[in-house]
Amino acid sequence: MKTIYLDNAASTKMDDAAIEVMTNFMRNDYAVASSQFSHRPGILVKDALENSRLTVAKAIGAKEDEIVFTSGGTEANNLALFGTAKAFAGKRNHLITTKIEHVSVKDSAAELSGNGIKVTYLDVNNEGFIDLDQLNDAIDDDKTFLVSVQFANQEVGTVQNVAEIGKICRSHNVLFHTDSALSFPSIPLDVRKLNIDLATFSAHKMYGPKGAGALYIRNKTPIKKIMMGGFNEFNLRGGTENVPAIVGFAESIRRFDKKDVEKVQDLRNKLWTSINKSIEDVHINGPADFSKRLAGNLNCSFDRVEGESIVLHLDMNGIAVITGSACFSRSLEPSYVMMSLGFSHERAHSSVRYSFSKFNNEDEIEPVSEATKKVIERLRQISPVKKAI
Amino acid sequence: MKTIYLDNAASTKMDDAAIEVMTNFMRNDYAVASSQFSHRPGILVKDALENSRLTVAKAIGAKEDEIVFTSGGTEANNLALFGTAKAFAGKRNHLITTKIEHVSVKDSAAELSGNGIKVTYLDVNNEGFIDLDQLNDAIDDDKTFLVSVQFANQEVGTVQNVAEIGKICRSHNVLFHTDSALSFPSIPLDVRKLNIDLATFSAHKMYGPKGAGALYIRNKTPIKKIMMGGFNEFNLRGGTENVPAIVGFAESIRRFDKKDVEKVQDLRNKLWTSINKSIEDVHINGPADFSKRLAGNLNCSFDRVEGESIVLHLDMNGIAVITGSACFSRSLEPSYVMMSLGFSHERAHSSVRYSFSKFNNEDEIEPVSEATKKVIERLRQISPVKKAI
Amino acid sequence: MPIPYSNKVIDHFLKPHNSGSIKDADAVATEGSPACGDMVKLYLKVDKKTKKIDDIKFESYGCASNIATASIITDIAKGKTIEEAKKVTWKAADELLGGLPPVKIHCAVLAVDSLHAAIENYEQSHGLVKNPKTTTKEIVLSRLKHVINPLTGFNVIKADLINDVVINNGIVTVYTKLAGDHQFAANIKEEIIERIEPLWDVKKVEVKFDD
Amino acid sequence: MPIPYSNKVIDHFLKPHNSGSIKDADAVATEGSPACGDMVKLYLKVDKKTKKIDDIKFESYGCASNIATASIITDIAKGKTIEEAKKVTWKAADELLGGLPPVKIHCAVLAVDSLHAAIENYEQSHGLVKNPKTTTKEIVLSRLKHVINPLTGFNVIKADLINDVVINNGIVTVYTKLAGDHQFAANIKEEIIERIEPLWDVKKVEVKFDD
Repeated sequence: MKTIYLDNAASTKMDDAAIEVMTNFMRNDYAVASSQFSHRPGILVKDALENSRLTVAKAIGAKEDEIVFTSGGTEANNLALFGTAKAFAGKRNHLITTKIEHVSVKDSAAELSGNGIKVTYLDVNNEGFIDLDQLNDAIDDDKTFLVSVQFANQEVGTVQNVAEIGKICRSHNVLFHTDSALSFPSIPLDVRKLNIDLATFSAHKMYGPKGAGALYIRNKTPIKKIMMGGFNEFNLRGGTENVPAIVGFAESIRRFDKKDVEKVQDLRNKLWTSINKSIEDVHINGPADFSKRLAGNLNCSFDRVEGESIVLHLDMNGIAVITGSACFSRSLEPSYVMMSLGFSHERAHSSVRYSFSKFNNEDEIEPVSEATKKVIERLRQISPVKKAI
Repeated sequence: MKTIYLDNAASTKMDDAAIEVMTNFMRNDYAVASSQFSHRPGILVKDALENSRLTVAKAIGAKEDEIVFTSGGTEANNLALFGTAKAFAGKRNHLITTKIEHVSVKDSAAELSGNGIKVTYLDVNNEGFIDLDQLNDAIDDDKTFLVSVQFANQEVGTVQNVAEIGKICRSHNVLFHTDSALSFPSIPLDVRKLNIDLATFSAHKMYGPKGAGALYIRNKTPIKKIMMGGFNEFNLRGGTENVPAIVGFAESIRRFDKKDVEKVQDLRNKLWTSINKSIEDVHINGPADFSKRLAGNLNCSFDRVEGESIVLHLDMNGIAVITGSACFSRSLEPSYVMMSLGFSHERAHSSVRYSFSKFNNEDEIEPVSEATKKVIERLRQISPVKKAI
Repeated sequence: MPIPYSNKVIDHFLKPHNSGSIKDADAVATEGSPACGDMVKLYLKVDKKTKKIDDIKFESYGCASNIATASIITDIAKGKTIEEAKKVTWKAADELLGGLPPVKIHCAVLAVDSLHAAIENYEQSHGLVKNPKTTTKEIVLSRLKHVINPLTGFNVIKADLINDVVINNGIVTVYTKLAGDHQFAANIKEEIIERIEPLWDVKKVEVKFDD
Repeated sequence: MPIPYSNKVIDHFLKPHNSGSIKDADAVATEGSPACGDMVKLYLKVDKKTKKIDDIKFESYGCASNIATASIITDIAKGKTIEEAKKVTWKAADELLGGLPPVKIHCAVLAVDSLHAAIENYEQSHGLVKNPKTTTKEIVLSRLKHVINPLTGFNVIKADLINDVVINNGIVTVYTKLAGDHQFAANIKEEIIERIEPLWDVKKVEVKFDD
């Protein structure tokens, strides 16, 4: 049975070109990226590292020395939050973030909160948007050291108004970090125009490899390293650079094609149209205006049925999706994102996320829609819940 | 010109088998390792992750749930030091380590030192060995939370008496961490027999990929995570696991062959015999008794010549080695390891490290020895230093 | 085999036995709630003379573990007397299913609980309880711990949503702190009634909102 | 091209011009020390009448930048008068070499310094200094800042290794805090003499150890 993989928001299939570049690199360029006064093998790896850095920098309108490579988006988010908190220690102690950030921001904020940092968690409305006035009011010009708001949400696809958030932060002269792991490069990002001081990137969400991410750090941003071990990465991240993965990361950026975003958007729209037409009592989670959500994201709740059962049934049909149900998660808690949108536990438990990549195809839409329909029907038949809650 | 790569202590060439496993994995298993109640693609990746964990655990006599995968040796060392410091915060505040640790331990200790932790840096003798009595005396049964001593040194190859260090720590009931990134699996390690509580491993030092490492954490060891982002890795390391690299890491352990250690040892011995016979005024750095140093490590100083020039000349001959000279390093400081052994700056500046892997061959020995001889002769001719300092 | 469930579990999950409802059931019991992510409703038809379970059906809003367990325990219970059926344990179900993943045991327990609760309800409402206790405020509150507020996922006792319980001549009146136009008022009312009504000496249950 | 050096630098590094020593040199100067990782010794042979540099040679314990710069500045200086040679700058050398990596400039400066120092030594020891200053303790201490303790990498002034300097009738006596059997006593003594001896009014340099 061929798998229809619709969990691309978790991790995308890799570009063959990126795999090839990495494989060749692993085969031939096994030295550690070294100082320029080293041996040729080390210098060649260093050159590849710097070329990759240039690729990332150019793609977001940054300078080369503003890109710090990390082991992934999680480490980049950790560096953004802990690194600025360290730099402002004793001076500023207030962090602003939202209730629906990726766990790497959420858990970092919680850790800081347990260590004397005051954290404001901005509310979101029932489509996942923060209130810009609430943000503006929350900033304490003397105490706030960082505002961290994700570019787009991992579960419900909400794309925040980053341009306005950037302006507000700049007007208060407060650092602005955005986790753009999911949105970039599908949604282009110019760090200067958007007044971004720190931005997180993750290779494996954009057809690149796991093990590589980056944090954009605007020059002169007060930040201290969190990973110790040498002067690498402008003395902001110790440890041997994972250059094979970084080279694959850069390759995936080079291969990026805007047309793929349109394709992904189109597939998502078609699936929603089909599901919405054939299944009753289904609700979109996240922005109803699809222009305000991630191109590949569809998240909806099916009344009266439980998510894990839906996912397992679909999996038996070769369709890979996820749910916000507690039974599905490692924590056995329903999705905090769904709950933060003000929905009931049940709505969270009944939610399914379909997320697309350029490797999906139109002929996958009908099978997914039909399988979903059958599964929902079958589960509703045996459900004790007879009306929508 | 074919390169003779002798910088294997920095990073080894990868096993083809490990590259192949990784490439296939990247091609087919691109999902994120998920909870067991997820979709098949995610569960398959999770299974591969757990199989790899079992491989690492078995290789060191540990249990599966005692292995935490990290992005590499540096992160593992950071986790060991910061993680235990956090767990003992407010209770114990004394760390013991040595003067010749890898930068990731050295810099972590320095960072802790700047944050209220008292750090004792054990001296080493002129062969790089710590004094067990000094260690025993340094431990404060009430205040010491961790003893971190590397298994073997990265520059001069000194293999510490880990068994005795483990016994001493156990007798004081103090945690013992050893950075075995360079020694394992060449030097086998049984965490129970050696009384090790935490041990660091790095894939790319053992024919595996960059981007994967592990920290062995004995069950019930007080430790807190440092990388936030979900409950992964027994809630001790957040972030998407780099499973392709972890799978390559496990493969490199499976491919390990004791005979390769003998080969590497033999090559190193032959090169030293040849250099020592043909070049005057050369001194071994690290243990003179080769049974007490890493199999593949040769580090020697050539009187009256400067390291960067030696390395550059050898590089022109296609031979990749490194030196402890300041001119070579990123920090423009001579090797702190060499200095800690009590040698002069000059001896550090004149040092060259040749490090071997199983991919080196006997027919490389004479060319390296002869090239070294010629280079040293030429540089001595133009040296203003006429006698050994 | 990537899936953490045995073939037996998957069989019951894909084609559950005894699923559905019984219109003129002699007893019904619900355990869990959609808010908790798992809910089972169990229907019993019992032969009045033999006390044998003539028919049994379940409905599940739940995960595979929950559905499969409900499926297999209804198989086991069918045809047994209620006394025999009381002895059905989640361990027996777990064994017959070839073992459930440890973290999923609670979903199986929920299904077994619904069988036990339905039998108890049957006994209560059919005068089969030996030395029956008079329903007290304490007994009512204890039963209300199984009623969940879908919004928070907490039960109404923990969530402090009950103002008072008054028992008068077999009529139980539950005073809640919820407004009558609360999003889940109807749901919670229904669940409260279902919980309290089967008690042997309860004639009627009234739920009052705080308007 | 992975190597950070220009082809010109590599050419001079691999085949340095004017390397070696001059036995009966008219002036010698050493800059740096093996302890610093870079050391250049420069030898001059000067025509007494024309003041032209007849011969110039260098020895280097140093990196490629150091060797190449020494090589090219000796090329430039050869045949020039000492007045002309004084004007040789590291910038000129850097330009001729096609540009050195920024962090390597200090190694180039060291080589140029050795040329300037050798010329100054020549002038001092050949009575060419106009309005020469009488050598004072201050002047001696200032020159001793270029003498490095190989063990620590610090110069003897910074390392506080000098007890006193006494100048008497052209005889300079340097009292050090080092023991005579110190590992590097002989080295340090030699360097001190080389530094102080060229001064025009110094007849002899004595170095005393703290025994």
